[in-house]
Amino acid sequence: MNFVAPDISPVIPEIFVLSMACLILVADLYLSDRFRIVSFLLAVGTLLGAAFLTLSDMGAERVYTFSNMFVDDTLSDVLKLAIYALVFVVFVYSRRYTQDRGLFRGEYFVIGLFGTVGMMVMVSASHLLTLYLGLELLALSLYTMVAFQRDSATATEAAMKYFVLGAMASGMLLYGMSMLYGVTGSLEIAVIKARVAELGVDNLILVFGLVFVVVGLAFKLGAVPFHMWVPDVYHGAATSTTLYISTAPKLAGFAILIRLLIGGLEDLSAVWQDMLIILAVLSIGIGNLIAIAQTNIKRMLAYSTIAHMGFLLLGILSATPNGYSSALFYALVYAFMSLGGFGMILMLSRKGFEAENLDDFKGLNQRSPWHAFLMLILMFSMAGIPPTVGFYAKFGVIQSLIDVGLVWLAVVAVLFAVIGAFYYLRIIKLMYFDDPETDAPVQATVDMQVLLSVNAWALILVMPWLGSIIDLCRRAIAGL
Amino acid sequence: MTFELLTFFFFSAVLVFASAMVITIRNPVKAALFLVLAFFSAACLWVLLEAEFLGIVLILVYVGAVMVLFLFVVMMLDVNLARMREGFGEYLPMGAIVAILMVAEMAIVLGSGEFSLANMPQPAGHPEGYSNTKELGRLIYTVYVYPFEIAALILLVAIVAAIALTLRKRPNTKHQNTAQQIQVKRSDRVRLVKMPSEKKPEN
Amino acid sequence: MIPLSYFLILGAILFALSVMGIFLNRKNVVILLMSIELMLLAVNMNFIAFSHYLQDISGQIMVFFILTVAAAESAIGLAILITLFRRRQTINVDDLDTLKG
Amino acid sequence: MITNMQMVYIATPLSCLIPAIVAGLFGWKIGRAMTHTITIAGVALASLLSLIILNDVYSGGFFNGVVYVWGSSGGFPFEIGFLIDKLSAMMMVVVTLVSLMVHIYTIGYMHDDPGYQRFFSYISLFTFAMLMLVMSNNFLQLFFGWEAVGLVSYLLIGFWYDRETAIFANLKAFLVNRVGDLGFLLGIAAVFMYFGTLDYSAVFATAASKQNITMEIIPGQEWALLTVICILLFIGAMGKSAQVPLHVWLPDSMEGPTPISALIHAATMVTAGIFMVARMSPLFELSETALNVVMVIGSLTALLMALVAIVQNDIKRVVAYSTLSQLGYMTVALGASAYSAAIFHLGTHAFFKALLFLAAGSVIIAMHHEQDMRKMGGLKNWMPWTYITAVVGSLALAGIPPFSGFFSKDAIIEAVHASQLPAAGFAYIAVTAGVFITAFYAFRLLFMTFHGKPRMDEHTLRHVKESPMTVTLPLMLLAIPSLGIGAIYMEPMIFGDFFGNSIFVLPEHNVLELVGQSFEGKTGLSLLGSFIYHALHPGPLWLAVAGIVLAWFLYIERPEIPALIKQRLEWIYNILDKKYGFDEFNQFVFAQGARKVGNQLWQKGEVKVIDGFFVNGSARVVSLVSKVIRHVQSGYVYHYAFAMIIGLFLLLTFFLPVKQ
Repeated sequence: MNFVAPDISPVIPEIFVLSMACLILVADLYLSDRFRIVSFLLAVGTLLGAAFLTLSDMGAERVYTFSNMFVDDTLSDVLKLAIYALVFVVFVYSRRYTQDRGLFRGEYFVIGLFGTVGMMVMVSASHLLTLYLGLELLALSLYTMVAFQRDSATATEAAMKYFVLGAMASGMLLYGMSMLYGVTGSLEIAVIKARVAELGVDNLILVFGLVFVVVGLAFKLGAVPFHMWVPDVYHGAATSTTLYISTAPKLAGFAILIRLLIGGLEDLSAVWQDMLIILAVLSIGIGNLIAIAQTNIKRMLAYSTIAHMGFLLLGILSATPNGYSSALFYALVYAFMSLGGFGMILMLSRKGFEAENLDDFKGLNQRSPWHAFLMLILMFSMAGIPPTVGFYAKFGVIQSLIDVGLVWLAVVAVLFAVIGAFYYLRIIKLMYFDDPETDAPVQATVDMQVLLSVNAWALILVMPWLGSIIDLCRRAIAGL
Repeated sequence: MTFELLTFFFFSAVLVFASAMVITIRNPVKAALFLVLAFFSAACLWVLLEAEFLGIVLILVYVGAVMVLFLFVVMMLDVNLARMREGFGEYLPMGAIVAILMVAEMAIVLGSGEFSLANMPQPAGHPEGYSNTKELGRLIYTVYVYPFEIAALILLVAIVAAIALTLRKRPNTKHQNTAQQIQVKRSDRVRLVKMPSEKKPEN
Repeated sequence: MIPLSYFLILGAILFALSVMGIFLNRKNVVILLMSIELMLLAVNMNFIAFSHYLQDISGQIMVFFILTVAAAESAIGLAILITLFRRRQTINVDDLDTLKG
Repeated sequence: MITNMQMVYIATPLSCLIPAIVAGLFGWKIGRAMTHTITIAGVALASLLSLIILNDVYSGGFFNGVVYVWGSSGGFPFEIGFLIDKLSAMMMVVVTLVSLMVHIYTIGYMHDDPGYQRFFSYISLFTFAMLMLVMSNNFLQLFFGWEAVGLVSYLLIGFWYDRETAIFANLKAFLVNRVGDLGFLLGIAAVFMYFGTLDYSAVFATAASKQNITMEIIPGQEWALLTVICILLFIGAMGKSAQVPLHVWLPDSMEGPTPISALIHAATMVTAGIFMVARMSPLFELSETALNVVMVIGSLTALLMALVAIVQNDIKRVVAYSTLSQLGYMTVALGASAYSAAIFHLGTHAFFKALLFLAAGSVIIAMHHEQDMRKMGGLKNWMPWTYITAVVGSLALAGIPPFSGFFSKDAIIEAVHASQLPAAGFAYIAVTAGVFITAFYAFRLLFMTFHGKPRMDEHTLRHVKESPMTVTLPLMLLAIPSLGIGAIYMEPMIFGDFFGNSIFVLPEHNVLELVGQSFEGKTGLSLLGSFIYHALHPGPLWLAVAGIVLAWFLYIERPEIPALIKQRLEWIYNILDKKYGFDEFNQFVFAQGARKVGNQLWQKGEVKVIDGFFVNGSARVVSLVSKVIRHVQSGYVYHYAFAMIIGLFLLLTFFLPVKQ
């Protein structure tokens, strides 16, 4: 068997990010604290460069390389671009916060970029092995980032919990993968798909493996009952880390869900549809219900994330291309809403003060009407109130459910969304109708102010381009 | 009962016993040692499955490195053993029931005939001159070069993470800084003090 | 002649044991980490058995990588454990309950 | 191709939106004068364009189509479409004209308020949203406008957010409307489910074919699809148009600035529900059950709320309850299939009620923000313009010819009389009695405020003076339509074919035609003449006059009697004063009950503000559930692991045997 050197051109963005991360790792050793900003700028620049590389190579057709282990298609391009954008904003948002808390270290950006590489690998995985390795690369980076705040008791506790449960979930996912391998005799997703089509829904072992795979994926997304790490980790970690965890990795999780369930096991959709119904209903229900009782806003947003992930699953479980594209759209919208939401918490935090309780939002309108309004947009969008883009995301998902006749599910989803609106609106009430507990001015760096404003306003002003974004999602799904 | 089957049963019995001990024994050091035993018997089973290289790697890497790391940490943390297993018995019945149900369910599925000898016979051995190690090596450096690179990256993350998380500068440790000692100047250490010469006390 | 299902059932037993280890163990985080190792061992057992019976070496390659990842994972797990211990002076699972609700 | 008229259609809402945005974002920079100039110019332009559109529609213009497509999802287009027909054109004129008056009035009324620019921005934004609601050609956009007007209304009720009561009123309005909106949304969802489209024309075209479809909501109970849809949509209308029992928010909303009460809570937003039902006439016509429900709810509102108005002493609240009652009249008309009468009353009411509100506002300014009528009196000497216009408004409200209210209200009463629906008998009694009560409270207000001896304190008395021109001018301008439009437009709008195809009435429900025929046959006079002639016979008009006389007797001639009556009939007075105890009922049943259960778990504190009304009752149950189930998240990692294991185990057990 002769070996032909693989075509590395589709992998250039990954190589670039990785090399830059290593460069920062080394360069950072020689920087004193005063010049730490250089690491930051390099990290931010890396993401811009990667975006440029991905954009310049954005072709319509699908390219496989590395013996079919790596795939470059529209979905991967779209998700990668979104991931760069999210991580970029995450770095910018967390700059002042991390500086104030002694977390502004080279390793922080290096690990962040390694995690980004992990996400890129996941997004482009077309082989169980690369999928698993990408997942682990991301997961290990995340565990580290959570534990990064070494002097915080909650952060280390959160890291430990996240680690144990995460490793357990990986184990379950791997167990499922081993079953898929045993039945189909291959680790390559395309081959698995072909074999599954032959074997059909009746194969007991396939369904058996599928359960484990679904459980592993559900953990990564944070769907009930595999969600319990989410609130603790979101709450315990430094807000900058929470911001990272709650945004880009969800897109990567969505990507592997698509790659595995749709790319590989679409012929089993009759089975996983029912599983996802259970998970989605539980997630939307429990997420929204428990969120109401929260007083810590990071925890509240964690439960809201769980509910959002339920909605995402609703889109997928309709098992139609429309459903997948609405789920993709939902995932993108969610990531940017979450970015803004946690960004707002970062903005209100000061040195020695964490704005993580709901009460810290009291009277924000009097302290800074502009920021209160940004938060209002974000909350409206999360609650799914028109004319924000969050409404369209929910609408699209529900639409796809009705298309396949799952009307009762749509009704349940709407009902819980209404319940969920309560806790988002409570924040608005706190901001507009209560008196502030402090008169400390809201201060943030200019870059953050601008990005956050753009971030929030985009949820409304993106309307005219909504059609083309939804079209892009469609094309991404069609190009699978 | 063939010799192969006998070996299988022996090692799997050891493996299951050792694993059960890992999760039930009170002393974490002993738990680690039982884990070593479990890995060892697993390695033997792997050799039985003609995965010689991995069997050896399991012993070398796992027993040789990872478990040593575990033991090291257990010793270093100096954990209070007395409290280690309180309340274990309370949850055991519940745990055991779920575990048994789960094993039963999994066994029913896995033993349902799909993987019986009739369906998947044991393959004939490899031809003379076949080397498991060589085959793996060939593939890992060619077809699987992309995962190989990612694995390297994962190890790098582990290194960076372990250092970033555990390295600390203790402010009160007393260690020597040779460079500083060599660079020292006379003026840093010696101070000349002018004093009036002592006078004889007058009585 | 050993049927493939024997190996798989062995894997299932190991898997269940490790899961129970995580559930039953309430005092020592180190045991949790060991249980995770056991779980990966169960998975590896499956892969190698399949690889043998399918006469397809990719299963063994998978195991090779899983071992690598597991080593990295335990390194990070232990690093987190150490930071936790330094902060709290305990690695008792029961004490890790400040985050809840 | 965009035609000239299409440009006009697009320009009308935009001419409100753009100034609203400019005023909202840059108001602090461009100053007060500039802010009101641009917003008023925008609304004036919009009114002009609306008049052009009305003119165009009257000469046969019609438009139904998409003007802008945002995108589409799953073949379902997200688009902005306009449906311009006689109904929407008429609504546009009413909305923009009243809004224009309110804009001008605001210059004077809000003169000293720090939130001046913000206020102008809000009311322009409101006008925009209302126009979008009226002009939409599909349910989605209707819902948009519906929510948007609601949003602005909450913003405005809570405009003085430093007042505790304003916040309370705001939350109340918000939560009560959620109940209505839920019904509305479900109605829209049902439409979409069964019709597969949200486009009006497509839905209406196929409505008749769905007449026999039934659905099972509770197993075993078959309900006609259209009835379910109509009732759900009507629940939405009940919330927005404040029908019993979802009316509780409207009186409280008077906490907002008076121009808002005039614009939103009297003239336009609250009539959105009426408009919606009229718009949906092709659906409602097909469900007699729904029409009966509508009629019963409407007549209850009309009668009960009028009674409450009698005992109110706050000048704005009297007007507010009269609004509720008049909305009830419109709803009754809808139930009787007299859609055009409802819309006609909507139009006349918009003008005279805005007039009354603004007059009340004028009085309030003069009285230094005192709203209690018991501390007023004799103001007609100081405030002649306000007085005269208030008289016009009151006469219109009481339904005395030739003021506009007479024509519209009498048409409704006649329509109900002619209706064959089972509920019509009750409704007829209610609306007829309502006429008497309406006249009574309208003139009670007038007499207590403007006649009799001044009852205010010395200081206030010395400073009483007529309001500035910016306040009185809108009053005078509004007085003109209150006086005139009834007689001019009655014949074409109610009995003629003014609304053409935009309103659909089944022949067997066409009560207005019946009424019209009965008049034409009777005398040799014209229809209008015979309508007035008919009114001179014993009937509602005399009841109204009797009401006025009674008010005069009780409040001018023998002012000591009301106190006596109050003493003698204390229990009735109490019932009315407590507004039938709706608030107390809500408070007691939903809030107190839940409080007793949850007291242990419930910490006092922030929730206090939003306690106390019934929507919150369900919220409390949810919160309680939430408080309990959050304990599942115990914090122990082994519990988390156990949850995962159980999850895995159950999934395995569920899915394996089934597929075997």
